[in-house]
Amino acid sequence: MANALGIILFENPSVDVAGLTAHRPMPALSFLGRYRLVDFMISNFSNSGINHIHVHVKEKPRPVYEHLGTGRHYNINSKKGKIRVLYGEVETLNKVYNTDIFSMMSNISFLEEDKNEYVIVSSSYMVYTANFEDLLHTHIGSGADISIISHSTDQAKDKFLHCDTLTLDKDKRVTGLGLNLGKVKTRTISLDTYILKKSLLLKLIKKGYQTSSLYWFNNVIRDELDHLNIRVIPHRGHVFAINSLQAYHQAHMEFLNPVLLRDLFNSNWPILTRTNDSEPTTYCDKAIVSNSIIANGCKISGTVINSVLGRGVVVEEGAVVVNSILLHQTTIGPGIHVEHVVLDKYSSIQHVKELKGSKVNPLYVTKRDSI
Amino acid sequence: MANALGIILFENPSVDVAGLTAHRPMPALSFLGRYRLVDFMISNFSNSGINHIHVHVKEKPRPVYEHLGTGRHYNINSKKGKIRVLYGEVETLNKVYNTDIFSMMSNISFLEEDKNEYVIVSSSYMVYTANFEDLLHTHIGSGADISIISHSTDQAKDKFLHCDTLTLDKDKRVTGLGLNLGKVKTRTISLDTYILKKSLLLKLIKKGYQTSSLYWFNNVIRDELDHLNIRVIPHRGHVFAINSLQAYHQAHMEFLNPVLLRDLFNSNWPILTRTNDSEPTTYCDKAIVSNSIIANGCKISGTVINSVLGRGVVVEEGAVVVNSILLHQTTIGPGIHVEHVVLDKYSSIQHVKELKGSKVNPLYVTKRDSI
Amino acid sequence: MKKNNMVAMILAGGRGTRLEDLTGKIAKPAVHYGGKYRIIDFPLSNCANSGIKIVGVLTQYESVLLNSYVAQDHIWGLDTKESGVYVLPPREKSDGFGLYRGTADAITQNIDFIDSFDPETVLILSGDHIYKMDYDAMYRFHKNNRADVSIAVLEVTLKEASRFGIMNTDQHDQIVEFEEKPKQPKSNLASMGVYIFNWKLLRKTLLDDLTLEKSSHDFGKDIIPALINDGKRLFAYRFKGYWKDVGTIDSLWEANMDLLSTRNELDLSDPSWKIYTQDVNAFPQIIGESADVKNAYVNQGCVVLGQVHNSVLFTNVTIEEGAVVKDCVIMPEAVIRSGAKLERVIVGPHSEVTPQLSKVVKANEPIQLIANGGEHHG
Amino acid sequence: MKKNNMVAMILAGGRGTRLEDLTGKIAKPAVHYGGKYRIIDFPLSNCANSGIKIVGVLTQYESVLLNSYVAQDHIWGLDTKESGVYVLPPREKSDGFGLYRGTADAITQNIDFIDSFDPETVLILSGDHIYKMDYDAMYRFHKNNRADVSIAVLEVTLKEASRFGIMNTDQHDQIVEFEEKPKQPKSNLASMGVYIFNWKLLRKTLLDDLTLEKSSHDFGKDIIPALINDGKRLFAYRFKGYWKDVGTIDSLWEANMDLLSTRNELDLSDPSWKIYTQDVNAFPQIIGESADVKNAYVNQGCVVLGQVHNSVLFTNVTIEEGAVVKDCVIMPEAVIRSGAKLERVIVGPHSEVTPQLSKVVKANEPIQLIANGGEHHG
Repeated sequence: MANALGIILFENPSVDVAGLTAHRPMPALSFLGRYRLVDFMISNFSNSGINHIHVHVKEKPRPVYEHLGTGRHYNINSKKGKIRVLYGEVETLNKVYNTDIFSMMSNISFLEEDKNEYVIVSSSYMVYTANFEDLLHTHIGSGADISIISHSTDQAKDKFLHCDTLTLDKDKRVTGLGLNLGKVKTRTISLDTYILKKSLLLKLIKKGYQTSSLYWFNNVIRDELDHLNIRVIPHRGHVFAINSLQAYHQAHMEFLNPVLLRDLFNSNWPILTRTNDSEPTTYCDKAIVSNSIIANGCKISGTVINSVLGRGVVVEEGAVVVNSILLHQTTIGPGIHVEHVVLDKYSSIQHVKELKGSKVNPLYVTKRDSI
Repeated sequence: MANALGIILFENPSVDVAGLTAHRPMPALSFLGRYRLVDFMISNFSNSGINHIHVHVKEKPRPVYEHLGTGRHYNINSKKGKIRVLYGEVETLNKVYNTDIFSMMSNISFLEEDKNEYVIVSSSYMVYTANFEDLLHTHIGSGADISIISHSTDQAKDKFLHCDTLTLDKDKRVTGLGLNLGKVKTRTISLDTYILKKSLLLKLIKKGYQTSSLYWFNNVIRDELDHLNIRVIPHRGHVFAINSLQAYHQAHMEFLNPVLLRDLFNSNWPILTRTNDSEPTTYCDKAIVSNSIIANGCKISGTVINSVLGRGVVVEEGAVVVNSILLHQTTIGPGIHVEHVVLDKYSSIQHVKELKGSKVNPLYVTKRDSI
Repeated sequence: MKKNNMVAMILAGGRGTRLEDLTGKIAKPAVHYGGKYRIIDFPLSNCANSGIKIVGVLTQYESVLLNSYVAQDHIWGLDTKESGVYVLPPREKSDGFGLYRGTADAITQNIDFIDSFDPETVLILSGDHIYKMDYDAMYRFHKNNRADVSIAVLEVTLKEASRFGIMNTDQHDQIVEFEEKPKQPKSNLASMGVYIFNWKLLRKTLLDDLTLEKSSHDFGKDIIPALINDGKRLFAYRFKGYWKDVGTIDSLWEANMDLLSTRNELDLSDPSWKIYTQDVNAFPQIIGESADVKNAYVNQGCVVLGQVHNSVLFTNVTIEEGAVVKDCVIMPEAVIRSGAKLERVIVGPHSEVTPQLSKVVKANEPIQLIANGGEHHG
Repeated sequence: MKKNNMVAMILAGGRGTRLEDLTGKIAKPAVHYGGKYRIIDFPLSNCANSGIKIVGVLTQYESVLLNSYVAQDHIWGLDTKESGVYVLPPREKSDGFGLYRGTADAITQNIDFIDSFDPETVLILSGDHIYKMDYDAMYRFHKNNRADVSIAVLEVTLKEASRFGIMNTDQHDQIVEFEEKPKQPKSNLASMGVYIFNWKLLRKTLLDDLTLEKSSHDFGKDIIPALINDGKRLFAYRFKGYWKDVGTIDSLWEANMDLLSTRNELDLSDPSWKIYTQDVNAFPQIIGESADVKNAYVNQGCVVLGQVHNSVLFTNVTIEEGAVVKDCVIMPEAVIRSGAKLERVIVGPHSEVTPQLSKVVKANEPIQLIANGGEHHG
């Protein structure tokens, strides 16, 4: 068991997955047909033996509460551990003041009462797998005050746009914190994941809150670069930053690579989620399905290529679905052709014959829409 | 199994239990040491075979979510039934617009999707026990469009202040809806509990929402008195309207009557709540306890008379507690005398020697206070 | 304790020897069915959906897996404060260990268990039938008829009737005679082995039966005829819908194939009557570029790279590129290797089918079983 | 399946015959203790608090109540996706029904169960000891010593030592000799019956032991000595704190009285190591106007109108006005009627004590039991 509290902060305002995050908070966002984004970080925590978790929610907490429940499905012993959803103990005058620092500050007693020596501060929009028990050991061994989990990429022009970038000195100490504007190919990206002592986190929250009521946690970190020993721990493996509709669509398309899938869905590192008790998926006589990820409860009579289908999706005869993401309980009517489309829950395409977005601009259809 | 959805609306702004409701929403308010107010209505629903329940929360939903959990402890089968906490799907511009009608309106899809034919609309601040399966049969048999559960009292000068009063014609049809200002002794009080068809509720919500964005559900009912057949079903048994600090204190003091206790804690009608796994209570050598209700986990070395103690309360040697309500994890230091006091959670009296309120004005000590 | 309307007792002690190696290590009610379920999920989900709170499961043979499976009562939401699934294997008594000597004896040996809930009625079920049924509706039927016993019946053809226990009824569906597998059936109402008894009456009848030396302690053979003879009010409750007893490899295969039929009567997609089952770790199903999946029922965790026609694939099955699967039932965690060809075969859990194990069964021959894996916990 | 570090197996088959009528209908680990608990809550809560996920409970005698109690794994939070409490009574085998012939045999008969979780280590516990212990700390001790076996030991007086299995150790606490109830003890380290074994080694040792005709298949008598003889690395893990074996009416009474002591070592109020137990419906305790409660440990649901001194009252006990209870242990749902007087008595669950049943036991006489109620489910 790792001696750490896991914290999942909400994302800062630069993260915006179009209509998807207007209908629900980021942790509850559907991903890969049967998951929600938060499943990945909570599975990381649970599989690492961390059973005390704080999930901060900016708005609309209901779907997060309902999805997380008692934590039973995440292997969190509900008597000994606890997933706590923290939301709105104190009201802000204006949304702009609802920063992650403010949220931690207004729930500070839960942090103070926690018995763990360390905290892992993370975010739900960064999707990756990591053993935090190992990372915690690395952190303790390094002597750093704070470790930031980092990811080196040479695709920074296309990916991780608007994510924090890190400048390092020779000793892997962080000397600068910037923003990836897509101008340089090679970057060290911050995974918005920090390992530190709880006592230090408490100090930083209070300091940040006093400094400015508009401060976010990464602002506080930047202020401390000269004062504290802040280092990186490089992360190996795939990382997806789901901070825009394009990134959301792109991540799904990348997952259609079988090698990547095998890497991520490793039976020793289960991605845990809540079951919906859906029946298996039915492929009809005329179904043509290729290179796709499909959740349970679907009925497929048409063609599905390079796509991801959520629970209970119906693709009727003659319909063609290509390079698209259909969230749960959506329907594609007979003969309809959709391409590069993201369909939000319960929406139904029955009347337009063709609906096409592009790789750079996937088309988003809103929740419960009928077109 | 009753064919009804149970709805618990939040209380209107006239209900205010001093500091107690500033720290938590009404459903999560501690009651009788080990309960929270909402336990009574949810137990009524569950014991009546109602396993689909909507609980509307005005603000600070966390304690309600955490207390209700999956509903396991209320005997709600989590696969077949569901307790849904409904909160803030749509934001209001101003708190004053956050009426019960607005809350139902912004969560209308959950209501529309529910399969039950009837609804029972209730509130958590009205404490009573009732078999809603029987009341539903009575409602159906009466041919009324809406039944309001009512309570006749001849103590309306002291009790049920600011509650809705009902004027009836000879046939028990409701002809008027007023407010108990304590001027008349005998009154028929509305228990803020309505039985009607779901289809009618949907119509009334939409109508009320269109009429005024400041309308509450009882405003809508009042408007319909002439148009619909609205009747009362009298409730037999004890009723407590917890709508002020005085009423809260008074209800606790009345519960110290053994006859009333036996009536309410009937083993065929369990009041269900979440366990906290506290150890039993320890009475020390010098303890003097009389006519009191005590939760588990207390340590009593002093004197406790006519009082209600929540979980984990400590009464040290020489302390005297009279006519008081000590919420959980509070401490009364050695030699200290408190009388007619309501102590909120985690507060501690260590320095003042004496703390006295009165029956009409009980003294409230705020959460985590130390005096 | 609060009175429960009805306690359900599921007879789940069948050895299911005709299911061959599939039940070598597990009891029949735990056998996999329908892509993700086990057979006993059906009576248990029916109980949950019917509002029943207390379920006793009477197990007998090599049943560690079955016992620990049904003990996870949260699967069916039966883990509330006052509900539960209770596993009831035969107990050590002061006079040594007992076995259940018949369906009725299994209940007799657990009279103390049932008494402790003080129920008005007891529902007796079988653990190895596939069907969706509202026992609460049957309970209301029972009450409305002021019945002593209600027996769920299925209308079968007169030809089939000789394979069942047959209820002969009057015009009000009151049972006047019971015949076990009659050669000349007088009615087409076959007992489904689903009974509601008034507990006081059943209790007395069971204790009386215990003293009868010649009794086989069986509901159909002994208890029901005795109650009819005693002039009790027994009623036949007509059930409409899909019902299947899966006692053989062929019927297990057929029951799975029924799910692929366009007139799939069982309809597992109805959100108001879900069948609940263990939530096994699995990613969504992955259909590869080379896959050809048609007329198939596929569960999560499957990776399909080969050809799958007219088949049911259970959790975490892998069909490698170049494998051909037709008219098959492939149970959880099985792997069909590249080059293997299967037709009209059931592949057992955790089995591996290499090209050498290819098996193509002709249409008029009995379904074959390949089982070279084992069953696991959890 | 993901590897679990350690599977716990609780030996809970004790008949507890010395507990007289208290165990007439229930197994010893299910006996009530401490106002609201059952004895087996202690090892189970310790497991939950130590992060153990899989617990097997080996039951034997008349254990329906025990079986159904521990099967409610949510009580200890052990109902997560990959955790569970598995009830393991003796099973019907192809060669008929078995019984557990000894502590080691109980494990041997469940090798298949343990194997299915593929654990690295197995923790063996007893179901009838009262103590709080962090098995995860013991596991770290086991790993740090690169031990094959670790045995938790208690430091007792040399006088007491002859009642225990005694570990003779070297200066590093490695065990060099084991003596069962030695007349001349060489050490004061008594085995608590808590073992961590590397599973591969234990598995082999158990299978070897099975073939030994003279073996009693017992951990203390057979397995541990054999491993020492084989030169394996066995270490004694020193436990500090409260530990009690409640095998007799007197020791059960004493253990309850320990909770009233000012130096109550067990400390059930520690929020970081709670003992979890079934959540029974009960209102808060009510202390009436006429009550006199001093030096008492009282659980919810009690109604006290009489005198209660130096006693432990369990859930839903009623002490009527005018009743006098001193130095007593009153188990759940018992009623002490007006005018009854009790001293140094244990009153069993659901019992009713009228004035006629008054019993005052002198200080030097053994504690007496009044049990005229029964045990119930749920």
